[in-house]
Amino acid sequence: MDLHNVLDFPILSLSIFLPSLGALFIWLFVRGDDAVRWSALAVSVATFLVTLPLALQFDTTTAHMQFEEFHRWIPAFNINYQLGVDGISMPFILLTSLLTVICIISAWECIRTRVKEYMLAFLVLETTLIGVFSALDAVLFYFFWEAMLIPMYLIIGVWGGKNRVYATIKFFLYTLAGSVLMLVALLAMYFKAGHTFSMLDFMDYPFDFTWQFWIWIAFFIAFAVKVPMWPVHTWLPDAHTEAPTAGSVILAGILLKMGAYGFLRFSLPMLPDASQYFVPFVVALSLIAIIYISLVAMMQQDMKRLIAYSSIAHMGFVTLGTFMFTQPAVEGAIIGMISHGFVAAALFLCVGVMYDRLHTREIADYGGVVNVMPVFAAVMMVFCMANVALPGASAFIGEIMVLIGTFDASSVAQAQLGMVSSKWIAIGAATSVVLSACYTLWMYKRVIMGDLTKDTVKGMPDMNMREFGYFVPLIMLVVWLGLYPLPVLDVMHESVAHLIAQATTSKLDAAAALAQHMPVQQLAVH
Amino acid sequence: MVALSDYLIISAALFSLGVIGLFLNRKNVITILMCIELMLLAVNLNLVAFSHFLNDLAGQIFVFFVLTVAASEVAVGLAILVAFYRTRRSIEVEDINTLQG
Amino acid sequence: MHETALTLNTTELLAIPALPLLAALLAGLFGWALKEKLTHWICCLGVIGSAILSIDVFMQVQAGASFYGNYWTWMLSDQFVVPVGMMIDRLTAIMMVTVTIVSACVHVYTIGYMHGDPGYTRFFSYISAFTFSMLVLVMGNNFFTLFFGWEAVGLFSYLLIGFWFKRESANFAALKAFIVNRVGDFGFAIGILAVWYYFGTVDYHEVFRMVPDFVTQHVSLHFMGWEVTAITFMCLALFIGAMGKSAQVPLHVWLPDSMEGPTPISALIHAATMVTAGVFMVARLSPMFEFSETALATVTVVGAITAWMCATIGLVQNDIKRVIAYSTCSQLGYMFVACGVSAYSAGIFHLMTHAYFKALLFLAAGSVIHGMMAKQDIRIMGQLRRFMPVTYITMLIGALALAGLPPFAGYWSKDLIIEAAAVRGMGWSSELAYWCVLTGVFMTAFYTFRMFFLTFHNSDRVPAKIKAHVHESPKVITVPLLILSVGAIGAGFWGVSVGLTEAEVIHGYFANSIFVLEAHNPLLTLEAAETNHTLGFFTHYGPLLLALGGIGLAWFMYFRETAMPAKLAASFPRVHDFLLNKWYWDELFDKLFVRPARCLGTMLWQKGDLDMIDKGMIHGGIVDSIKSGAARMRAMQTGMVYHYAFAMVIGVFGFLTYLLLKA
Amino acid sequence: MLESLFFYMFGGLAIVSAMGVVLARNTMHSVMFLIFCFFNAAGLFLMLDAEFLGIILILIYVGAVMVLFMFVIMMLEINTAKLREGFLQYLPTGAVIALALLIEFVGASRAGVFSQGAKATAEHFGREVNNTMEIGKVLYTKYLLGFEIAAIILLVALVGAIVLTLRTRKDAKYQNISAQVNVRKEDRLRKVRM
Amino acid sequence: MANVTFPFPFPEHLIALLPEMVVAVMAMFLLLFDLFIPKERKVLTAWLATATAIVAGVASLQVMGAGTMVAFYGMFVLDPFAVFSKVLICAGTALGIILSIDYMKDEANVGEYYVLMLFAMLGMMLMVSANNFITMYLGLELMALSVYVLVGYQRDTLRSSEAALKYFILGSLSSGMLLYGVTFLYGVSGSFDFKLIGDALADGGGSARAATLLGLVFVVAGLAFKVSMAPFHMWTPDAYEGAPTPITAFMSVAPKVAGFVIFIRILVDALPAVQQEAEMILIWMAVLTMAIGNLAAIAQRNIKRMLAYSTIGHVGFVMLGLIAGTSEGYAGILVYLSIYLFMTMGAFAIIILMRREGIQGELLDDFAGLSRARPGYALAMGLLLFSLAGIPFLGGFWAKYAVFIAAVQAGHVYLVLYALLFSAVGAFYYIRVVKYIYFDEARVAFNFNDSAVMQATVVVMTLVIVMLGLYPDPLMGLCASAVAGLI
Repeated sequence: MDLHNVLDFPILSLSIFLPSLGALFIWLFVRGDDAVRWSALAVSVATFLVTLPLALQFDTTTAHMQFEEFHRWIPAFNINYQLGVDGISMPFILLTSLLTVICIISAWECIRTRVKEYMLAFLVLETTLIGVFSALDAVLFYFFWEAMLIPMYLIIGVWGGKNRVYATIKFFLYTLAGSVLMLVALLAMYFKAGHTFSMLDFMDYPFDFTWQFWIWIAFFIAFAVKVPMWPVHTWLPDAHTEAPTAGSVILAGILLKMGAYGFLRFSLPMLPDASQYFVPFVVALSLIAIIYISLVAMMQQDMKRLIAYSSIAHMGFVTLGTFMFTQPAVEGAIIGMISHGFVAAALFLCVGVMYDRLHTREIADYGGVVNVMPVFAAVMMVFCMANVALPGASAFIGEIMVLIGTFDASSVAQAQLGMVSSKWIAIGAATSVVLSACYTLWMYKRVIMGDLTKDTVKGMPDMNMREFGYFVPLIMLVVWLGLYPLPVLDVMHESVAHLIAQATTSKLDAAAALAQHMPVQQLAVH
Repeated sequence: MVALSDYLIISAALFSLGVIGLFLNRKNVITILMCIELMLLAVNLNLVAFSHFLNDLAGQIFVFFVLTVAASEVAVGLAILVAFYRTRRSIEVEDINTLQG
Repeated sequence: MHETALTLNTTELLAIPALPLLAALLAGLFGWALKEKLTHWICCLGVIGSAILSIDVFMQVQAGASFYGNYWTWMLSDQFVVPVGMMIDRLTAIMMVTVTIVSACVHVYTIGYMHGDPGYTRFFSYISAFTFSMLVLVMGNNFFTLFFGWEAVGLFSYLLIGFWFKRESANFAALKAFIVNRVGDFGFAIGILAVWYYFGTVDYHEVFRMVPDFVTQHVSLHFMGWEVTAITFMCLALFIGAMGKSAQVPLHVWLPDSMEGPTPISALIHAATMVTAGVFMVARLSPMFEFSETALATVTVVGAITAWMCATIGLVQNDIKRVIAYSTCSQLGYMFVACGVSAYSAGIFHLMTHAYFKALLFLAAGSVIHGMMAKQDIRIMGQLRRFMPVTYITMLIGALALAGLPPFAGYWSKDLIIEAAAVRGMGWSSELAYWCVLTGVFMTAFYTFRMFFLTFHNSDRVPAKIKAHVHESPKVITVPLLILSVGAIGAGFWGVSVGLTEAEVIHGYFANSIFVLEAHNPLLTLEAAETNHTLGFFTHYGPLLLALGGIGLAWFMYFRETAMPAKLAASFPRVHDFLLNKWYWDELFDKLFVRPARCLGTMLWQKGDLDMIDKGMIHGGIVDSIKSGAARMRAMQTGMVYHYAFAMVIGVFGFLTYLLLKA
Repeated sequence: MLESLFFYMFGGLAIVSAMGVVLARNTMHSVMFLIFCFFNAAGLFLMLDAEFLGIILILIYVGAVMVLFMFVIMMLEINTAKLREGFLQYLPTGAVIALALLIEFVGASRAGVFSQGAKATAEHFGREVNNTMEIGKVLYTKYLLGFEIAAIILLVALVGAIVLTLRTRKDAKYQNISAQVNVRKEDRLRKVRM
Repeated sequence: MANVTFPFPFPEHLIALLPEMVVAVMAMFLLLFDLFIPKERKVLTAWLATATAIVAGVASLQVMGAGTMVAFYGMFVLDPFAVFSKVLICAGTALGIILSIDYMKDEANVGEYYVLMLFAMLGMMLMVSANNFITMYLGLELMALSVYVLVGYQRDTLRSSEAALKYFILGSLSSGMLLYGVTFLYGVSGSFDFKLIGDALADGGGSARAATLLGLVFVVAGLAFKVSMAPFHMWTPDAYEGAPTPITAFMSVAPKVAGFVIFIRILVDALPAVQQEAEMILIWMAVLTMAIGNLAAIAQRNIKRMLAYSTIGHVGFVMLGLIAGTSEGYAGILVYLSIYLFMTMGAFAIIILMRREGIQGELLDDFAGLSRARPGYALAMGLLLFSLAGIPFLGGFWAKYAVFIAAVQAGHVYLVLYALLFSAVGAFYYIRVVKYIYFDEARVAFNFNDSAVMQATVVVMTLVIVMLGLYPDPLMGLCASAVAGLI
């Protein structure tokens, strides 16, 4: 096998396992809360540094997988340890390693109980997340995808809020129930595609329409739960609300992206015809996510719940863009995800900063925070404005590109939409311009603005340097990505173009040809 | 000339009676044990009948083993019964009810 | 990058927005360290420098220079390319000058006005950043830079309205302003999408070049049986954006509320610059609007209605800043009418003159408020001329300019608009516009002088406590007033002298920057009419007479017979209430949008998410059935050994029967 | 003819006594019925030329197993059992199921090879064959493994039965003879100063 | 094969029987030996019994090299399949004994306890090597009788004797059914030998089809009872709850291995002709088993009882391998059972540890706050539970994977879907235990004494599960080769 790896070094493996090895080391050898904190930070920073070459050495001129690794893992089922990244997955790996660092810093003081377990959970979680984004073998992908549940379950359940048990069990079961369907689909594809689990092989194999149809549905349920899309989104507000700050950060920053990444990696290239067939369905759900969820978000009384709903709404843009099959839309969706990774993460951090001081998330318990925390108010304003997708913030790039791509949807997407022009869909989605402003700024007004009337709020000290420290890079990233997204876009161009070519090329002719050569089905579904 | 099926029918009747006795019994556990003996008797009758009509000794050998095992079972079963009686002071079928759900 | 023969210096151009930006960043990030003095020096110098450079650029542009160029690529994906660049022509230059000069005045004025405010450095940072945003808005060479500036000014407007964050009303006004602006931006965004979709580019030059061809292709959109041509769709969508930013009916509701911000802001943003962005946009996009009669008519009608309606509301308001705010809405309506009737240069002319005199009025009002210990109600003022003579004089100049009396700036531009509307002849829309703006003149004059008389003349109603405090404002406040007074007087003459009143395309000032179809050009008609003396007397002098009449009535009611207004209000209570309550727009919006949205949100949340999905589907459907299944399974395990045996027997019986029946 | 007569006698009595086992109220009666049933079954075994098995059925079952039953019944004093109301309540369902099962058994028993197939018409074992000897021959050669396992099973039953029932009662009073014999004066006698 | 005669004392046959002989001899030796050691040193018996189990396992491996051996006139077969399962059984028994050492040390007659475990193991070993219904029946009864006694070993507690009584009654019923079925198969085929029955039934039972089907149903029912397939599962929760905890652990593993192995052997050798019918029954049973096991477990408060239901649920998943009826499916079953063995033993080891001053430690509440008091055990239990739930990087995932993929290959996609949905339902009760361990505050102090043996057991089981989760290939290869010659 010809591996495309400019570094000649298993950098992806290192990125994946460094956090876990670090966790093991900390578990075995590090004692004392502060030592644990520092060593966890060191491990996460090291991981971030290890992932940097992925970006620096990335070849933007090709859609081919890069930094590939291949080892036989379970030959009996032809399951391989196959890794590689392209322009679609690489940014997420960096996002993960960066956000993990921020998560660990953010937990510095607010996590006082079971510090070690907390840090270990985050490091293990990082392993699984990077694994998801770099796996090229479907079982390996699933392996990481599911393994993620364990640390996340503990993070929400142990360090979460009052209602944490309900939230975390809901989260666990929702996602598990969703993803078991994916496993069935993978197993079925394994036999259909000739005993292979390689995702690249799946992309090449011409599945006929019936197959695509059912497998698409199975994948869809798994991914839709994760994204989450209406109506399987209700785990998210609960999970976000109850999770500790860093848990929400990673949940919003990375976990939600896994679903959309799944669409990009599985549904679109492997099942192009079914993906096209389901365009109206996904579009409808996305619009519901944007409008319905925004309205719901507006009425929330709990800050984290509000941001959680806003996340769902933003992910609506992502799914919308993904299923438009145009380059701006798909790239917009990816940029949107990255941006959301920063912005939602930062907003959760903001809530966390306030929560650490007052131990409540109720909007009504705050008011006039700006009087005592001016710096914090300014920081939060930046992220609120980013959440509103103001130009200059990263979210704007994502949203406008999705809208552009939707307005000018590809002919295949438009063909599926039939009577409804994609223009009207773009217009529907653009209502987010107003709605996001309504819920975000209304919250900001109620929490931050106003006179100091509550005694509890009066005692809130402004951010300390550590807190300020993790907002600074986020602000810089949001603004950088908002003003100069080209480096990130460059990374994607080839891969996305390739993806769109895959997604818009029907597999049915090839499937028919194959069926003529191989009249006997390898696997009968009954 | 008594046909094989006649023996089998007798045996089937015995087996059915054993089964009926087993689950319709609302008396004590000893009766249940006896019903099991009835079932095993039916099995043995079957085996002997087949052995006879197949002209094959294996069936009879099996009966030999079944008898041995059945005797052992009775010994163990009655021992368990006695142990149960000692703690529960009853061997009414309906009194075997602490474990449920 | 293509450049015209006489190009401008790139560095100089970049410095114009960069100076305020730099100042804003310094003030914003390091204001705590720089302290007040250094901060205001930095910001003032930044903006003044920018103003000087703008004037320099303006001179060069006068001399025929222009600039067009891209600096970097903002977004790029497949065919979708968004560069960031500048386009400097006469339209841009005049905007730049107006913005920077007014801004510079406001900066200086702020030093005095905001003295001692705890948010002093923050304020400077905001207004400098605002200046930067406005400059980006006007200097950009494509729709996205326009949008960037557009949104950025919205942001700073939001921040500045809510500047006094302790005030609940200020916070509410800020939120309202932002959201209403966002409604406009929604339209704007769609407009941009459409532009990109139909032209494949967002660059002004490219788009404008393609428009004539595009129009001949008769591309149209269909939606549920409703057909609209693409160009109209684009123009209308973009115009919605303009309506939001320039406070046109029905999106005007935010502007009067925005008076919650400090007065310098009202002057800078809500009178002189930001709110005129819509007008600027329509003028900038004249090559598109010109090809859509429907869009032009819409612009005209919306402008006309706003002009008239806001004037009526202004008649009865009692807050000194609100009166001026409604006059701003109304004047913006005038500008749109000008654009709608294709007299863009008249619109821009009025924009410019209005910027000076309205900033002047606001700053003067601010001076009054400053003197009155932050009281804004004109019912408790009176006879202030004795205490603050400079303010009095400058305010009078501003009021005369607004009322449209010669030779003040307002006269020239407003008169031109009314005449243009009169001669345009585009059917009922221009007729309506004409009558609206004409009657508007009367009302404008009336309410301006009502405010003026009540403040500076009439009886002395100032409460004793405040009276002890009333004094003339310091130099930092009065000097900008004087400077702006010069503008309020001279801008009209200057405009006439450089040809702003003349037909653009033929020999007017905006030769290359504004496009007017010959058939549309009312200024051309006017010129022809003037040379042929076919313009009627009333058309010519009507506005002036009406303005005088308005002033006269105000004089009568608020100078002579001061008891009359109350009587009048009492005899027409409904009309008075209707006007006082601003035509009940807020209440209407509350009923139409705010409440339904909140109800819907609550309903979707409680009924949809919690009841239907969580309780119904997840808990009621899945979890409950699993729970009841679990309970049933548990109940089946009775603990009775005969039940267990029975289950086994049933099992074998069932399977045996099943197999025998199948066999 | 005689064969049929004996068959019906043994068979009929076996079934009747089996019903007696199930229906008798007195547990001891049930045991008696079961013993009678075993005798009849042994008769059937003899008719099928399985003398050895017929004999050990009586020897082992009647002689040992059923006696064990009786021991237990007498030990636990549970001769008469109440007939609980549940019996009648469940009787119809149970009876229907059992009857249906019986019908299926009978159907299976009467079907196919057993009545006229080649295998079923095989000759009886010859009269000259000594059933016990034949069984012995194969039991210790071909079925040696089974025989050994059966032995172990018996051992397990033995061990198991003892383990479960053997106990030293804490409330019973035992004499320790050697202790009584070896007692010394000091152990029993205590001098008390009056 | 069956008719080949060998001169006595057929040494090679004894070699095939070597592991069993070791066990039998050692068990009897220990029975006597135990009488001579004082009560406080009974642990010696336990260690000797453990050693016996281990030696038997190693001995099984030793005889594997010879390939497939048929001994004792076809009564006994030794093939890789049998060897693999014997190793599993020995491992399960050894672990069961180790878990018992602390738990049973205060019981009377504890020496016989270990002997009986060895006898049970012997029964299972014979069972998996059975090539004939006679051997199978005897092995099965040897196992069953020993286990009946073991379940009722705490004879002074009502729970234990009640459990034994129920298990005994139903077990006898099931062996009666099994025998009744066997008689019909014998009647139709004229033999008890699996292969010969298979040959004789090649036409699907011919004219005696009804009798054949009757035989099939009853044999399947009898075996289904041993592996707790619904509706023959009902003894399981009661027996599991009442039995001494180490026996519960032992029962939920070793007899299941033996049961499934013999199930496979009978299906493959004796009943291939009625494969389709068997499949139909199995599908229905699997559907019931998965539903009952996973649902009823949710309603439990007692963890032993919960794990009993969870065993039923797992049996339902394992059945997919049977239903697939391919060598992949059977290999999958072995994979599943091997991994399940370690998971269950590890989990039970921790449950046994929970018995502490004043409480049984069997209620879910008793686990509350374990993570604060004993983070190591908490982590181990957490991992084992997640593994039982089938979450990756732990062995349980591959266990499910192995049978599911076989079932999918055989075309039972919907069944797999059904199984996966129930595995998601099942995950709930596992993670609920994690909830008690990690999220709740302790109510009762964790003042238990953990011996080094128990610690080591827990650590080893957990490590094995993690390692198998990360690199299951060796195990999968082993299982695949174990079933290679089967079909």
